[in-house]
Amino acid sequence: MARKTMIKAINEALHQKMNEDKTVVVLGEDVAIDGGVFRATEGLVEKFGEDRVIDTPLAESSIIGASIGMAMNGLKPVAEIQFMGFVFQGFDQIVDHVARMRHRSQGKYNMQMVVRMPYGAGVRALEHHSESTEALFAHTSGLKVVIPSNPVDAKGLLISAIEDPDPVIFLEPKRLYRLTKKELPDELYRTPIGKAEIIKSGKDITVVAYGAMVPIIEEAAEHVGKEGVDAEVIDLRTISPWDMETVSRSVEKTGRLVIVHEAARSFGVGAEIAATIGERNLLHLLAPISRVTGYDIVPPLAKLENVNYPNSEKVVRAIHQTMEF
Amino acid sequence: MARKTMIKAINEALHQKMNEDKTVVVLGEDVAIDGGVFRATEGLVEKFGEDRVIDTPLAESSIIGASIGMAMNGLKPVAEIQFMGFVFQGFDQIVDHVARMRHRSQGKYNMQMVVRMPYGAGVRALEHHSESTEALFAHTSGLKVVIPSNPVDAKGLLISAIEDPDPVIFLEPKRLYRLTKKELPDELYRTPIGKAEIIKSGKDITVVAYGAMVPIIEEAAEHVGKEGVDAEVIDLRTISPWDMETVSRSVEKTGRLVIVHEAARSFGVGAEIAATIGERNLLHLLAPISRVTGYDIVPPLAKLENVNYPNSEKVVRAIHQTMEF
Amino acid sequence: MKSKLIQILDEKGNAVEKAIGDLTEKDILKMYRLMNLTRLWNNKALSLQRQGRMGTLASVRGQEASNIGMAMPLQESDWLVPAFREYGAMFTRGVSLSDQYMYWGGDERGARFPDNLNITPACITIGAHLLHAVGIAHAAKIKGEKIMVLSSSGDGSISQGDFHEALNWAGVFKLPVVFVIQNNHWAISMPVEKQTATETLAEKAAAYAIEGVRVDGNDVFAVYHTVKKYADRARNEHKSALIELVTYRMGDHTTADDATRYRKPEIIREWEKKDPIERLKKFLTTKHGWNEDKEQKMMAELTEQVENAVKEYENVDPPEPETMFQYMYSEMPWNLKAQLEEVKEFVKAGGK
Amino acid sequence: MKSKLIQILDEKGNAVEKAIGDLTEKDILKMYRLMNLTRLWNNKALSLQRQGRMGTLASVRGQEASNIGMAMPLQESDWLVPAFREYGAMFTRGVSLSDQYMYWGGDERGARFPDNLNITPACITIGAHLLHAVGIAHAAKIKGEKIMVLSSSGDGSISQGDFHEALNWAGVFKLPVVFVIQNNHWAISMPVEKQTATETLAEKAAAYAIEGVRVDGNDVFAVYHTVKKYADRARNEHKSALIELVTYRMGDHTTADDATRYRKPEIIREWEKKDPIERLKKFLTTKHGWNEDKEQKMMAELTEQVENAVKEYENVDPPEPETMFQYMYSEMPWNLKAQLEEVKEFVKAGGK
Ligand SMILES: Cc1ncc(C[n+]2csc(CCOP(=O)(O)OP(=O)(O)O)c2C)c(N)n1
Ligand SMILES: Cc1ncc(C[n+]2csc(CCOP(=O)(O)OP(=O)(O)O)c2C)c(N)n1
Ligand SMILES: [Mg+2]
Ligand SMILES: [Mg+2]
Repeated sequence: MARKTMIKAINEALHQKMNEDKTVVVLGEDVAIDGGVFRATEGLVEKFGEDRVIDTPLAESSIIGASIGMAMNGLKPVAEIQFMGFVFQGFDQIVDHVARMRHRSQGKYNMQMVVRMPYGAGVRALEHHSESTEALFAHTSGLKVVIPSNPVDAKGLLISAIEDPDPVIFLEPKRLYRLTKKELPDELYRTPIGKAEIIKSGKDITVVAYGAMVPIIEEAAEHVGKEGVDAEVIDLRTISPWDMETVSRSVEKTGRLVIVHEAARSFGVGAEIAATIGERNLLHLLAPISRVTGYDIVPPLAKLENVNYPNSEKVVRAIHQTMEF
Repeated sequence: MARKTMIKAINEALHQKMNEDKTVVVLGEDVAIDGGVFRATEGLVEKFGEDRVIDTPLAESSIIGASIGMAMNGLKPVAEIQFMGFVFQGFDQIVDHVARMRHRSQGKYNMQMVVRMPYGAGVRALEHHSESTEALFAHTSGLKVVIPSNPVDAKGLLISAIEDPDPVIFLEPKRLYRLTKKELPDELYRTPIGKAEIIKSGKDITVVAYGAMVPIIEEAAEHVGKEGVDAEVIDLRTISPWDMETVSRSVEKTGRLVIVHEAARSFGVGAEIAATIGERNLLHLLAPISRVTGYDIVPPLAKLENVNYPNSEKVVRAIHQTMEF
Repeated sequence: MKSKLIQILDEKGNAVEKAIGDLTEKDILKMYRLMNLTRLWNNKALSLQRQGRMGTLASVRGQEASNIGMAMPLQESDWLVPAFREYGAMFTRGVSLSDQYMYWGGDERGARFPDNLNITPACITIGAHLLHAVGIAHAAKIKGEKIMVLSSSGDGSISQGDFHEALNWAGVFKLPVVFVIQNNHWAISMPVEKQTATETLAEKAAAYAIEGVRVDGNDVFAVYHTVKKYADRARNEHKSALIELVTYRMGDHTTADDATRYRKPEIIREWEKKDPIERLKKFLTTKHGWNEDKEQKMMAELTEQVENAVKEYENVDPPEPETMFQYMYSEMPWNLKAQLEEVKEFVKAGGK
Repeated sequence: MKSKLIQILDEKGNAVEKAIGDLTEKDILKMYRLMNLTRLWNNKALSLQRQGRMGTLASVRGQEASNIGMAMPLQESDWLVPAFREYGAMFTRGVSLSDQYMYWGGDERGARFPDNLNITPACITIGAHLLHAVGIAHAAKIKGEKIMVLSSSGDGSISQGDFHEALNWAGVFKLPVVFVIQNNHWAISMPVEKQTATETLAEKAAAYAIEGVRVDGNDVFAVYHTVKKYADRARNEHKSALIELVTYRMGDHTTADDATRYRKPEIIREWEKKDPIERLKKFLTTKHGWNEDKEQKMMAELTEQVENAVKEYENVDPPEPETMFQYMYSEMPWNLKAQLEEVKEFVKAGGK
């Protein structure tokens, strides 16, 4: 046990799973000799060789497409897409094939594979390096979509994802890769997919987020806590299938809900949560469900990045408005 | 003026716009000599020649990508994707370039182009021929997404789409292509993008749909009308930007809302409508907002197609449940 | 740069004896049976379709030699990765006639192939499956399996980015995959000349530093031997190849298409002279004592097989709504469970 | 199949006189200035980046001859369709130094090029813009414009499906587009040998029935003349071509990269000997009386230009939040208007 960053936790999960299971392979652009542009795959090629840690041509459709074939032929590929902004070159392979092969073959071919990619803004990078399009995957039936918010979950969820017989889109909040360290258990452990975590229980208002937004809602909850508002803070961890039960039970108690994501608001993940909770919990609601999100725009370059990005101040404002409704 | 089908209306819109504006070109697989697999582009190549009506190689990324270049260099391309299920090969070009070129060039390059594609089930076809993934386009900032439900709108909306300086994803409900005929004005006319149509006003409940689901909600409204339930029936016509005002005003009046689409439910278009109306109209709501949709599955082949497909009976049931809440 | 066309059995049924190689009479008769079976299955499906008893069908007529010739050289542990116009190849490897009727009849259950058959389900999105073939071969290489993978796609597929990426990947990693292109001259209404500016499709192999060859796709001997040669090489030496089978789509693109809109019917008469079954029949007649008696007997047997398959297809219970849900995930998540309940309740309440 | 390398100016600064052709002393001096300007701009950007005054930067050092040589032959009505490591080419065509600082500094306003410049914005998604180039050329053909389009991309781009589709489309429709590949040997940590199995990139042209050539990309004369030849041909005869410029990425991939992780620093010393600027300087010294005085005077001028651009960049007011919204559509839809209001209110209420 030692304090480690999220990127280290991800790296450790890959090391441990590859060590334990010879059918796990890692592939992607710059994942081998370079160890990944964020170092998620550092040290793997030295340990497991070029056969199992594969530097690929610059071609996302191939990375996903070849992973499909590998999964059909008994391997468990963990593919890396360098940045979420580049996944669309391989989108057909994901939505038309990864998500469907099990159904298409009527159960004959599992798609036991993971597609990892860093998502989100906050690193002041070039265009296509700040995307947050998780809603597109969440809407695609046949996929699971997992987004950790801290090193401990990142390791446990990635291990679960690799072991999951179904395909998992594993979105890593690059902003958090090195932001904080957490005590990380040394052993190989699992964090369940599909289960949210109640980070802090509270009775006045429910605040839900995932990935990079979790530290932000924690901060906001702390802030309003000082004002006497007792917020329940939930980290979804999986957005498809999302843990509706946990959110719904929380809203039954609090009667108020704020959802936070950095992705564009319209037709985003927050909409589904709001719609479902509205359906199930209408009579519990003491105020409209509020969404704090990125705007319906292209994620801006560095100079305006922060203006688009939800922060704890914006969340606090939404909490105030919801409490005062 | 004569009674014409939707496919004829689309064909007429293309003929008239190409005739009026020499910069309009049509391109896609089988659009020229074959006149399109649904005959949407019939007669165009004979009239406007192979330069302006272009049979392309079998490559969706090219069709969209080349259209982008054409738009940059002063043409107004109307690209056809043969079926919505095949658009993902060109998805990067759409979300990363069509939707962004205007912003990326800070207003220098408009993307005045239309991407037409038939969507939806109901024709008992092969895999990938029944898709309804409009939510993915709606979530993509920078695009407009238009879906007509009848021949008259189809013609007017397509003409507006071609004239719109911004890129329009034009989704055609293939199930309705030949299902009914409507009196079609002969002249070139426009139907505004972004405006819903109240097909039938009513005071008890609002029922919203678009495209192929519109006849179904009309049927359902008629059915419940006989039972004394006065439904307001709204055809969205554009789903991005959708006409929030019209829906919201309607719900202010009726206090009840049922949304119908054939796409998968989770993270679908219905979620955004429900979320936004819940936000704006919470205190008007007399019952939870209900969604009647396709399930979160791969659109089934012919034998089970109808089980997945919303029909008026399912809508009637949802209306009953909402009225009885 | 025009690659020459490999041919063994000409249009008149004459064969270059030596080139027939290790094919025994039994093998040849097997080919002949399978080609006829495929055509009978196909004709029956077309007529069922016209009667509304079958879904949209992509006819394989004219491509029987390509289909059977590419599948026969494969060993059991090899893989076949087809597009959708390969049911002749599927039958050759053991897919049942009735399953294919089910599939084309709109019943997903027909797409479940027996566990022991290394055949991937039909891939409708053009070109995408070439990458799956590559991945299967890549896994085989990693695992040290001595197998090869054969992908089949149409002339239209060569325009897709995935075609390029697949061949590039196979070239880079030296994978045991053979890419077969059934160049049937058409991609719906697009003649192959409009698909690309090169004279042949085989010559595209050069861009990936793999071998490319062009074969008379209506000559089952040439298809068989060429595929066998490159399949063996792939299996033994991990070398990839591109094989262009020059054949012809004798029917409409599918039953939803009307080819008279874009091609002259005369051309069909030209290609009828090159019919793959006719030529093999002539060869068998001249060289192996085939005669009308044997022909009729065989045809009666095959017809019965096909009729039995139709019966099976038409007598199977319709699929339960569950089947729409159950294969989406290994275990249904809550939303699917809830939706399946919705369906069941709806049906229970008399809903349709 | 190895295409031979076209060279005019060798590493020692000796040129095949005849091959210099119509390039005047003035032209050559212009090239030399632009190459130096590009390097100075680049070095300054790198140092700003280290000081936190600039965003992630993709250094162009080593590729100045490729950049300037490909842009000079273009006529005003021609188009340049770059990836992101082409600011030397952009400067050559008239993009301002300060705009490029703004762009790489994270200010979108720097991506607005003057209306009269036919240059598309930087394309970060590898390979995608090759199709835009094709579309621009296709439009030109339809409209009967006598222009050509030059796309530039890296060696990594050849693996993408879009590369294939773009060249195939250009071949089929006979479009006036020249595809330039800056083969700088690296795609981040991937050496070009791992990107494809062919020996050269130029030879891939064969798969599209267009011409492919390979040029010393550090030889500005060879780059200029080859691009000019094919640009003229494209403009006049609507013929497409693939030009591989063999050069070297002397720096890290970007300032976020550390190339010592995957390549030996020694190789840099090898390539320093082939430096494009050094060789042109030697040539100018020997043949055109260039000397240290002139050099210093020029460098002082160029440095001042660069310093002024930095000042401009650093003194510009930060972009208003409006700019995030205003270019998404020609007219803001209600949701954007509402969200912009949200931002304004938030800022007004003291929010950060
Ligand atoms: C990606 C994609 N785009 C479009 C289609 C529609 N479509 C179905 S078959 C076909 C033509 C295929 O031609 P070819 O590859 O030559 O195969 P063939 O039909 O001749 O067997 C087209 C365009 C598709 N299935 N997939
Ligand atoms: C589609 C896509 N995938 C991945 C990336 C990430 N990426 C940025 S640059 C680069 C390497 C590009 O190499 P090359 O094409 O040779 O251009 P160079 O950087 O050498 O100029 C990669 C992988 C990207 N920009 N686009
Ligand atoms: Mg074909
Ligand atoms: Mg490079």
